Amino acid sequence: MLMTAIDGKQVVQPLSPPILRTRNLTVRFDEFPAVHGVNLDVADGELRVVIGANGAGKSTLLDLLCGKTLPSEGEVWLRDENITSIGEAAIARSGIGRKFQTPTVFKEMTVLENLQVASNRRVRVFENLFQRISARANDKEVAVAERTGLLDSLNRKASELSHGQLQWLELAMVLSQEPKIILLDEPAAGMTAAETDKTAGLLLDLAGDHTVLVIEHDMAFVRQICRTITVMHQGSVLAEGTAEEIEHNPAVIEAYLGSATLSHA
Amino acid sequence: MTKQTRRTFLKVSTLAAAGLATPSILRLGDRAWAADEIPVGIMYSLTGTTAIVEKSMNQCAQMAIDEINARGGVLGKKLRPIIEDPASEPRIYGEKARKLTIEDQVPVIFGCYTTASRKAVLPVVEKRNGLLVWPTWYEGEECSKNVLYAGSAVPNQQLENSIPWLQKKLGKNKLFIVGSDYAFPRGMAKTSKTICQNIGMGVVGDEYLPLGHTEWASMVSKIGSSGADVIFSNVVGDSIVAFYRELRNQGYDFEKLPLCSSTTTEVEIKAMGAEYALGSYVSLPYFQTVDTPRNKSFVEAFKAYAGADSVTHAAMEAVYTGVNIWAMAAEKAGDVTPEAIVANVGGLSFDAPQGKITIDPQNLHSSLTPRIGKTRADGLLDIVDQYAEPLLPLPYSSVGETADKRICTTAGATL
Amino acid sequence: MRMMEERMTYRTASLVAYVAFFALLMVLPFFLNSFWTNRMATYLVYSICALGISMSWGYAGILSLGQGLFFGMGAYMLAMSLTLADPGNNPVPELMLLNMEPDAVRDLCCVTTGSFLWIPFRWVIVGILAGILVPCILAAVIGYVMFKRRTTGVYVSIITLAFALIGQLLIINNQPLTGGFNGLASLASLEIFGFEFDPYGPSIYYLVTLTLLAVILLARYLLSGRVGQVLKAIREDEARARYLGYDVENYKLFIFCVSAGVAGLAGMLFTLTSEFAAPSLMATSFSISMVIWAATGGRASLLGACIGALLVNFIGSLASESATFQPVWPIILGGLFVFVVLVMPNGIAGIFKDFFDRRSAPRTVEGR
Amino acid sequence: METFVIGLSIGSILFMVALGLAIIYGTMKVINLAHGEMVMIGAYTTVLATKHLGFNLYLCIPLAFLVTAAFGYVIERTVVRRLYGRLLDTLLATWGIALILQQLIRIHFGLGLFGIHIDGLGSDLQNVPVPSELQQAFQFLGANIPVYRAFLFVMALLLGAVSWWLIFKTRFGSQLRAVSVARNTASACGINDKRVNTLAFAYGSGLAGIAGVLVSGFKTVSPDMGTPYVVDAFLVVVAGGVGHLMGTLLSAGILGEVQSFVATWLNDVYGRTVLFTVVILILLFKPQGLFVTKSR
Repeated sequence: MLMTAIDGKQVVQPLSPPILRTRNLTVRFDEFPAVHGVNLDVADGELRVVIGANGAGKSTLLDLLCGKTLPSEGEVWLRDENITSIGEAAIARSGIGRKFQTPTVFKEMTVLENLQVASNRRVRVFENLFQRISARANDKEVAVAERTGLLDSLNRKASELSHGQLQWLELAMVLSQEPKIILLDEPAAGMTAAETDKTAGLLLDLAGDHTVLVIEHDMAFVRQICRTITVMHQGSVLAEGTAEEIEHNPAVIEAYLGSATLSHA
Repeated sequence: MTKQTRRTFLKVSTLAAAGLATPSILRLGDRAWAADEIPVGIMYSLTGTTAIVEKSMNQCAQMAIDEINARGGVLGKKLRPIIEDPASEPRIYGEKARKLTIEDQVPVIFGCYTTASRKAVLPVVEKRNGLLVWPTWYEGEECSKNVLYAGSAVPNQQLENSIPWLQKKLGKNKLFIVGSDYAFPRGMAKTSKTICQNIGMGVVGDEYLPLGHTEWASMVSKIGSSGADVIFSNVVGDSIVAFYRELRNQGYDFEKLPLCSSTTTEVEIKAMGAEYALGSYVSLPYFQTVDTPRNKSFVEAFKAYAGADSVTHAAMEAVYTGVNIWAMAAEKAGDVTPEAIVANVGGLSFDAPQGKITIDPQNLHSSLTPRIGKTRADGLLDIVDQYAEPLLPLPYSSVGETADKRICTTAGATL
Repeated sequence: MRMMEERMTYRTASLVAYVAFFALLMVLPFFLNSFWTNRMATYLVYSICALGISMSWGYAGILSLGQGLFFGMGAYMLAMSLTLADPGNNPVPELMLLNMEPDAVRDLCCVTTGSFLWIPFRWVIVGILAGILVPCILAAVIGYVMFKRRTTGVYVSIITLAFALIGQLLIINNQPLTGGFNGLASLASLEIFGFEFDPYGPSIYYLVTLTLLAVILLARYLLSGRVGQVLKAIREDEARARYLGYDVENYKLFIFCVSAGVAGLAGMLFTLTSEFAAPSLMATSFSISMVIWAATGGRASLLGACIGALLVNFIGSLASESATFQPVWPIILGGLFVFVVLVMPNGIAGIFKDFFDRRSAPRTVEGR
Repeated sequence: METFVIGLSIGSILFMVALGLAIIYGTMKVINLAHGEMVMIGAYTTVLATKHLGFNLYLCIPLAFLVTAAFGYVIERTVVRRLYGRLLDTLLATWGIALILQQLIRIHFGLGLFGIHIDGLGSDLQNVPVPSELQQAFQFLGANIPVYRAFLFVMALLLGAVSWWLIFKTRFGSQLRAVSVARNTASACGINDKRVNTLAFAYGSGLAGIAGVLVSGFKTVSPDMGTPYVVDAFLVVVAGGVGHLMGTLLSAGILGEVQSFVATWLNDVYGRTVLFTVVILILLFKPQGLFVTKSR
């Protein structure tokens, strides 16, 4: 990747055409711009980390990408398809999977059932009318479960899992969806150090086959997965670059001056 | 709990347990009645919205049966009442009528108060050969051979007297007809319009509100702005009270804008507070104030039976008439089967509290004496007009039936 | 794999329960007199109703308090056909003759305003089909606006309730067309290929029982498959299901319509056992009763819902026929609502399941 | 003009019933299907107090408030509290409570079973004497306006004002608002959210009780009189926007007027149909309520 400086701002120029693009993405809540004029280009197979202080608009950005929130202005493009406002389900079907900060899974269902629902690629009612479900996991489901360490828990109810396991389960569900782009909101939150390492490994592993967009607070974790970083501040993109570049970027330092949170937050 | 109430409570619960433990579901032989008893069904709602009126009808039916039993019963057998509570729901009326007719095999059901409930019972008695003795004044338009319409007035018996009277005696010429939204008020309105046409009286309004509706403000202001000088009300149930009160609250006065009702009995007047109905008219064949020795003894007997503060009213008097005339027909026929009763009841007369009533052999309805009452401060009504002779029932007067041109005959109705 | 074994036990036990239940139903008429045959048939109709509730509420979390609307529509559709089949209503129903203008033509086309709508119902098959389709279509329309706007939870309950109220008012208000408050009561018996169904005989009873069996099997097939799984997922977390690519609205709409169709079917059978259709079938209290039948038996259990409907109605009729229990029955019924919700949220079926399924840790409520 | 005044009075009653429901729903997200029964109990309190204690209508207002608030208190403590977070279940349980309350009135709180009857209870229709000064009508802008309807309107505004004061100017009110916006945060800040719930429920019920007193002045009092109010009142609450006092007030007014005008032009059936349709449309296209600006 080439880094060029234009007017003191660093812009990523991807080699391949970007798989995900946003143009002037803006949303206002009660006239307060939570996300403002964001232009984002994410290359195919990239692992992108978005950081920023609380209220910088990171989660809102993901909400806009996956359709949870409708933008007031601007567009989202997935390759050459405009996916702005086509609805959460359609966005998901076009290849974007989302993992939330607090794990959202189907609590009263078993792990296997959760995966079955997620991996099912027939989504219409009438396609499914005569579809039976197997009591056993198929190869694909076993593979995903193995990758996320849930193989022993396939028949347990999700409500019986630990918080860390729930995070893994949600990740497993997103993976079963086989999305082109994976949106992750603080995947390491609430995990032990060992689990965090494992997560980092998994993310690095995923990048390449998938495009991964991660929101993270934990700079140690960010350094661990260490790829391109986008810094958000007050709803806009403040800077983009590698971890090292970002840490020495004067604008970033200025924005975080006094709060001194960047390294810990 | 005092000792006494606890004992009562224990007794009650034991009885209840026994009552629950012995349902006669199994078809181990159909229910056999003691040879010296005739089971009869009594089916008036004891719960739900119409229970207010039907409870007193239930009591009156029981009183009439007790009186008959005290006189030695029917055909030398005692009548044994089987009481069911259809809870004011047509659905349950049907179910209970089935139980009485098919399981308990009663030859007659004294029951129903609203037409909706009668319609739900009709298929049961017609197809399973039962007999319903129906008490309430109603819209007519029915000609069943499994229903004895004893003591129940039909529109011509409430309207032929009253509407011309409003014109002649009160000098009113612009009638507003208002009713609850169902068949009775609509049937009444049709007959009223025919009569008005014949006597040259104007009808300035004909409006309905849903049953049980209690927000009458819009309707009352509509009446006010219609230019009507007299109101005819076919409003029933809870709505009556709300309607009268609204008239008062909007400042109307029955002396200036008279109101004649076909439905407001002593019960409703008591419920709304007599001051609100004071001076309004009612057209029915029976009032508690009918001044005959026969009625006085009936009122006394009922007060002794049901409590001193109870009132008698038209539907109740019809229940009393129905039980008695059924017993007379059974004696005459020497049999209690519905066919025997229907074949023999025509032409029978009974000296009812309201006067002599006779069952019409063609349509099984009753000749009754039309009366108009005016509400007084104590909640009873002064009789201001009454016919000298009973008037023939014409159940299809709303579609043009006359005494010479009958629609309902022994052969059924020909519309 | 102790867990697996226990599941198997529960599975076997529910299979046994199903078989026993239907075997009992099949032999029951041999022991019942005609009144109880008819009464049981009516209660089984209520079971079908509860089944419909269980499908939408228990499995998809959609609590409709307007189920009576669909039940009533089903009842009316068949009742219209049976009205026309009655010789007393030929060529025009008596109710229309009584409500027509004096000089109107005595033909269904134009005897009263809108009477032409009755014409297709001359063929009983139209009445039967309409009895299922009309509630379905009605549900589709109501459901479409509701679910597309992402209405959920109590809002759905109240909107359906309001729709049922409107339906009831409109039927009452259009007496010349619908029979108004008194409903339709002079009906012929249903005759198919020359076979006449007797409301008091085993024929209707078996018709109802077999319909119940068919509906329950169909529902089980549907809900144990992929659609059921997705619905369950939607019930658990609607948003999650959406981010997995499911069009949640369509699934909800589907089960809402199926549930309405089942209610319509039950309504038709009700017309057969009770020989009338009236607006009171659309009353709020009746709609809510249906919910409590399902809740008592177990909202998320099809068989449970059936048994709940039978039990509540059976005990109710016994109580109302005993003089001492009659005045307190509404209190018992009200108490049952509170008790079931507080103490046994999964109903009788929940207790049954807990018995076999002790290990499943904290008890949770399905289908909130 | 008369139609307008009628609409205003329909709206006033709607508002009084809905206000209590709005406070309860706003705080706890619970729909109390027994809310109509609170109206009924308020009305019966009036019947009994006028019959046995010689109270007049005005004196019954505080009494009925206390009685129904006590009922509300007990219901919240015994049932609603245990169902926290299970909204549909609460709906069913409160319907059960409604059934029980109705029947308790019918059987004289169970005394009827032992042959004891209290004058004023039972399944009969009851009525309440109205002070004569409320029974007249006066002229205003050429229209004939019943005093009672004007009284309803004044009472509705008064209750609205008192509730506004309570919610926005008192300590309890600020706790109430805190709980309704962010329950967990509020409770973490040391607010006893359960107590707030109970008091809100009791206060809301008390308001319905007052509505009951006022309704008893021009309608029949019977055990099932309350049932129709719940649905209407709930529709008012959602149409106005949950948790917005002013929205409730305005939507009650508007819906009252809609019903009144359509009823006058067509009939009450269509009045109600249009009312429901309007609310459903509002729900569908402005689910936040008519008078709420969209927020996160």
